Amino acid sequence: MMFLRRQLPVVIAFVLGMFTLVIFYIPAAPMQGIGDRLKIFVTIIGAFAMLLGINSILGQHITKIRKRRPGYGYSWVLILGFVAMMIAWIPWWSAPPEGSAAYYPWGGLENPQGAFYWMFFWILVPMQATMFSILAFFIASAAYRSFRAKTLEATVLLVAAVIVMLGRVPLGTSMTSWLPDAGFWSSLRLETMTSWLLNIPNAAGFRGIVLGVALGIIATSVRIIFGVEKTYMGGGD
Amino acid sequence: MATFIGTWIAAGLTLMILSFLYRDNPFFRFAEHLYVGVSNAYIVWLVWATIVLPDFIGRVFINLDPAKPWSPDYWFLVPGVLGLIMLTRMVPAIEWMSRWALAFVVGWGAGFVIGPVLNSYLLAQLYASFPWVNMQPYLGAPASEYIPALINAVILFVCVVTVLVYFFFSYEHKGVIGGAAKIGIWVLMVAFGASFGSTVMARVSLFIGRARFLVQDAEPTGHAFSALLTLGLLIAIITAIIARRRQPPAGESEPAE
Amino acid sequence: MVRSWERYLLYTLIAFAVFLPLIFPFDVWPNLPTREVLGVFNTIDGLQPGDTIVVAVDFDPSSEPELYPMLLAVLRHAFNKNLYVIGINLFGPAGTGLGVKALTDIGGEMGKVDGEDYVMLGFKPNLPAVISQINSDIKEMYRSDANGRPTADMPILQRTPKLQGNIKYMVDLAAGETVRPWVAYGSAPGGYPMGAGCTAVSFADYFSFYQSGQINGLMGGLKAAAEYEELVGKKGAASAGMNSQSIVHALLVLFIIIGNIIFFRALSLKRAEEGGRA
Amino acid sequence: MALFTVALALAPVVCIAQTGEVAVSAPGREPPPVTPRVLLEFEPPTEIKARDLPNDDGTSILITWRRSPSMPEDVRYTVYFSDGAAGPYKPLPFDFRPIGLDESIMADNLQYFRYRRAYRDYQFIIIDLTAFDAVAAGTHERQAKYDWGQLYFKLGVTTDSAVRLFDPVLHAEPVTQWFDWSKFNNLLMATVFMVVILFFIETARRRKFYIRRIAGLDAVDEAIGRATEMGRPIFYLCGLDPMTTVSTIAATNLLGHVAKHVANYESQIKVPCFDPIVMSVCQETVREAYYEAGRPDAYNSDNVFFITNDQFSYVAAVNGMMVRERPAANFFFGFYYAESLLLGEVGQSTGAIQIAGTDSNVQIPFFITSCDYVLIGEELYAASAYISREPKLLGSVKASDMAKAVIIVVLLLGLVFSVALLIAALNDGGNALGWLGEKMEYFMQLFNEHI
Repeated sequence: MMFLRRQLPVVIAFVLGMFTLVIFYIPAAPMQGIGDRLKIFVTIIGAFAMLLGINSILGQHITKIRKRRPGYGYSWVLILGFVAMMIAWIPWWSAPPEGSAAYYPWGGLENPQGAFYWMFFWILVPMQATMFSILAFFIASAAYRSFRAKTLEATVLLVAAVIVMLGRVPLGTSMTSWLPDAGFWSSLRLETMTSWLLNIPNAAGFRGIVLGVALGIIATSVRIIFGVEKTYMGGGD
Repeated sequence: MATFIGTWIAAGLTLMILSFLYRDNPFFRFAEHLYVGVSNAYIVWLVWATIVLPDFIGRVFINLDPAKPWSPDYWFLVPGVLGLIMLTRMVPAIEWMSRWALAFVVGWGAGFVIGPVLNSYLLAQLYASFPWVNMQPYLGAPASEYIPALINAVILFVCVVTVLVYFFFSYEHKGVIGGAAKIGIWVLMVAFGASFGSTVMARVSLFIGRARFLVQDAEPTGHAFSALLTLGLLIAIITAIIARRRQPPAGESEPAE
Repeated sequence: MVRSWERYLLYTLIAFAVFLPLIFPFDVWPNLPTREVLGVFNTIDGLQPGDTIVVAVDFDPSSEPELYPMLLAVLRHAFNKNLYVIGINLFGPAGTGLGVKALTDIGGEMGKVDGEDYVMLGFKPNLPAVISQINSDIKEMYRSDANGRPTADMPILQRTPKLQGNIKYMVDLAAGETVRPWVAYGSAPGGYPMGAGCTAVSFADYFSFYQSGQINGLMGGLKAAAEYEELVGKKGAASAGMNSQSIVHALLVLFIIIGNIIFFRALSLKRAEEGGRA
Repeated sequence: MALFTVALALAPVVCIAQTGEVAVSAPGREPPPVTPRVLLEFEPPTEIKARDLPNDDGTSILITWRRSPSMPEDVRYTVYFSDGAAGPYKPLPFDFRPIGLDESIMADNLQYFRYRRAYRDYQFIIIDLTAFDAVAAGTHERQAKYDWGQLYFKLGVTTDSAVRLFDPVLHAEPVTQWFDWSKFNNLLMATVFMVVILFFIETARRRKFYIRRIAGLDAVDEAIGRATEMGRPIFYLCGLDPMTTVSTIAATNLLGHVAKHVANYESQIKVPCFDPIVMSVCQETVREAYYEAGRPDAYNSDNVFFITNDQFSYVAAVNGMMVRERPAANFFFGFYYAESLLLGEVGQSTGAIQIAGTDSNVQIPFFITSCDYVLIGEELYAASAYISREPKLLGSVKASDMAKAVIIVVLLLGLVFSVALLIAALNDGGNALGWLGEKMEYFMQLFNEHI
């Protein structure tokens, strides 16, 4: 029993990890075939796991409604939204369009006349885009609040951000368009400075981070394969 | 008709979510909960239509494309069974079984990343930092191109090394290491600043897109009404500011830096 | 320390800076075309009437503001040059609708016929497989187009049964990571040149492909869309947006400067006070 | 005109070409009486050879040759094939793009060739033999499968209308490889690093390594204490990536320790999750932390919950909760996308102490501007080692440091070599430093993606 609970997962992770690691170096077709197949296996398992999540969120809100916790009315909104979209997925009132891919028996996004499509485009998409667009305001307040030249580092951050912000819009570049576009003075044009900043220090900074992150990724993977790291199973050792 | 209703619902939901900029309010909470509900249903569909149906059911149970010969591939029952094992999480008594499926996924992921990460994160990045490699296109170029390129290649090199030194954890940042780490943190700050600046553009254009939807695309009543709506919203915001200025918020802590 | 009214003032000003130029458009600042955008423009401009290009609509509504104007400008340019256009979406199911809309709108405007001068192929999952398949046979992969019509005897696909050898250029308008697979499985084995458009966020990332010449043009964000509109000579949503964009950026810089002035004044006052005490 | 050329060259037609050295590639057209002068005057390439393509799955062959010194415009290399050694030689039955006279240089394609400076003068063409099978399967007339052993090739040069083929006849048997030698440097590094990591983890079990203090981590305790005083919850986010990624594993590692502190302080922790698997792992981690702290009664499984797998509805929900519940502290560890700023700014506006840690490069700036402390990139991984002092984590950090030291040494060597090569190149261009220079270049090539 203890074996099934504790050791077997470690064995599975070791076998799978070692195998996928090794076939990276083997170009032969049979090995690559198994590798490709494993990739699909993993996505399928992940798809099943999605049910866990749906179970959690619905359960949580149903409990909220049952116990009449404050704001349980909104939980109704959530559940009704979910149910409505699920019902819209099955458009028994309209046949799938002629010649549409045969393997979608019900109406999802492939059916532009369906209710699912309508809900997607007029409810989900606007809200998604709006949540995204709120970023414009938050990025502004973040910049205003924290771009203070308190320390040398903060000043460097601030100056780089201001140059790039101006260098990417016509208003900014027209501020320095009186400088010649060749020779030494051209390097003071905002667009030239922007491009230099993005290409040299920006690239180098991120390269440094990436090198470290790569080492961290490999270290963690090695720990998982050799069963040293078991956090993913929940709990410590 | 569907478009007409849709436009107005979309415009309404847009304003409801934007109202969050002022503060949390019932409109936003309504939109938020609707959004979560609808998006969960969308995810269910997406997973079904792009993974479960074509990759699982279509390989084991049903021929989805009758025009082609097909025979079931029973190997794909393995992920199906593991997926069901994953669902034992819902049953506390046999919850531990789900670890097998987890170990499968995580073990696969661990083995899969090592090779590609070494290749494209480590080796390729390392190689591209050697000045000789970066100078290849400029060999034989006139001095006016050669010298700036050389300076850039050297700066790039120094930046990469100093950032690496910053990420040294075994030594205290003192002396030479401390100095290099100091330069490293400046380089990082330049990188973050530049990245911040270029992202501002992306984010602002998203709001421009939404604004365009409200001002120009909200057919069929067209510009006039939506412009009115927009102005109304702006007036509401200003009023709110003035109102908040007059009476200091009671019991609410001011956002501190 | 930022008080909430400052935050609201900033928000209101940004809202005005975005809305007003959209309601009252004007045209003051020239948007100079950059080398990267010219790469795409010149390639399409150099094609002969009757050539076919592929435009991949690899984005969904969440990045529509940046990439849709780009798509419109590229299509307008292509139809102006009497090129045939094959649209395709391999990013997500939601992008197909955008492609259909853009092709129908611009195609209709220019008097082009769906199925003859252009076609929009729908979404299919598993990008590498789809790309390498349509490189050698489109109709095998796509039995029907995005509108559900059979592709078997569609004139444009009769003329262009596959991408390899038949198309002269391919532009990938990508919100995600689709440029890499298009380079690896599409343009490199198929032997056709390729350009890319992307959001301003991933712009810096794709520079590596541009520098290595794997893509011969790169359009990043709204600015590039506006440049392309200007190059095509028909200003649209992106050019209108660039005014807002310019003002917001300038506003932000102004706010940062003001914030710093306030900060340093407060600092010097405090120092003076402390100095006085001592 | 140039486009017409391409069209002709790419025309997917099989036609019986005229036997002999000159063949026509346009279908149904009489061969031109005179081969264009450019082709006749073209100085043939030398050392034309065919062999199996190394490091592949046994489906392709490789043709290499030394570049011809003549470089007329509009002339490109092409390949003709035949079903038997005797000929006749025909254009390839599938699309094949003729390559230019300065394309496809061996020295630029290190995934196939070991680096040699001389390879700057050699070109190559890869022929994928499975394409023959695809053609055979696709056309009804020629049902016979091409026998790979009977395929013979000739290299030629072509203009838009004519072709000139060169001897010798080329033939090679493709061989399936069981090891990709171009990834040898990768394998070597992976193995060495693996051993080093396991060694340091073993060592760390016996003695603790020193790790420098990481700014921001002291603030974690402070934040938890503050939450207890204020009687408000703590929000802990594990990022948006699935359980397979390092950042999420590091985040759950840290969660265990934060949760233990929270249990000791009798405060409350809320973990809204984006991924169902991460959720179940977090549930177990938090529960175990409460057990270890001796307060299993205080654990409430409803506090670790799933929201949705959609990015912005997740943010909308978390932001809503932040504004309503006004947490005293927010911890954002793990991998984030565009939502980082939304989370950070809203949390900031509610007055919470915020500590973030992410290895998502693009999002770090936004956390820097909106959070009180940020763990940049690798600091996130090191942080869990610093807090927990667990041998497995300490050992990994130490091993990574070793690797970084090696990388810096390699980079510095590369700098020295680069300077030497660059100075030498000022005088004699391509052949800098001769034999020694080639060794130096080879050293740098060792760290290319492919060797």
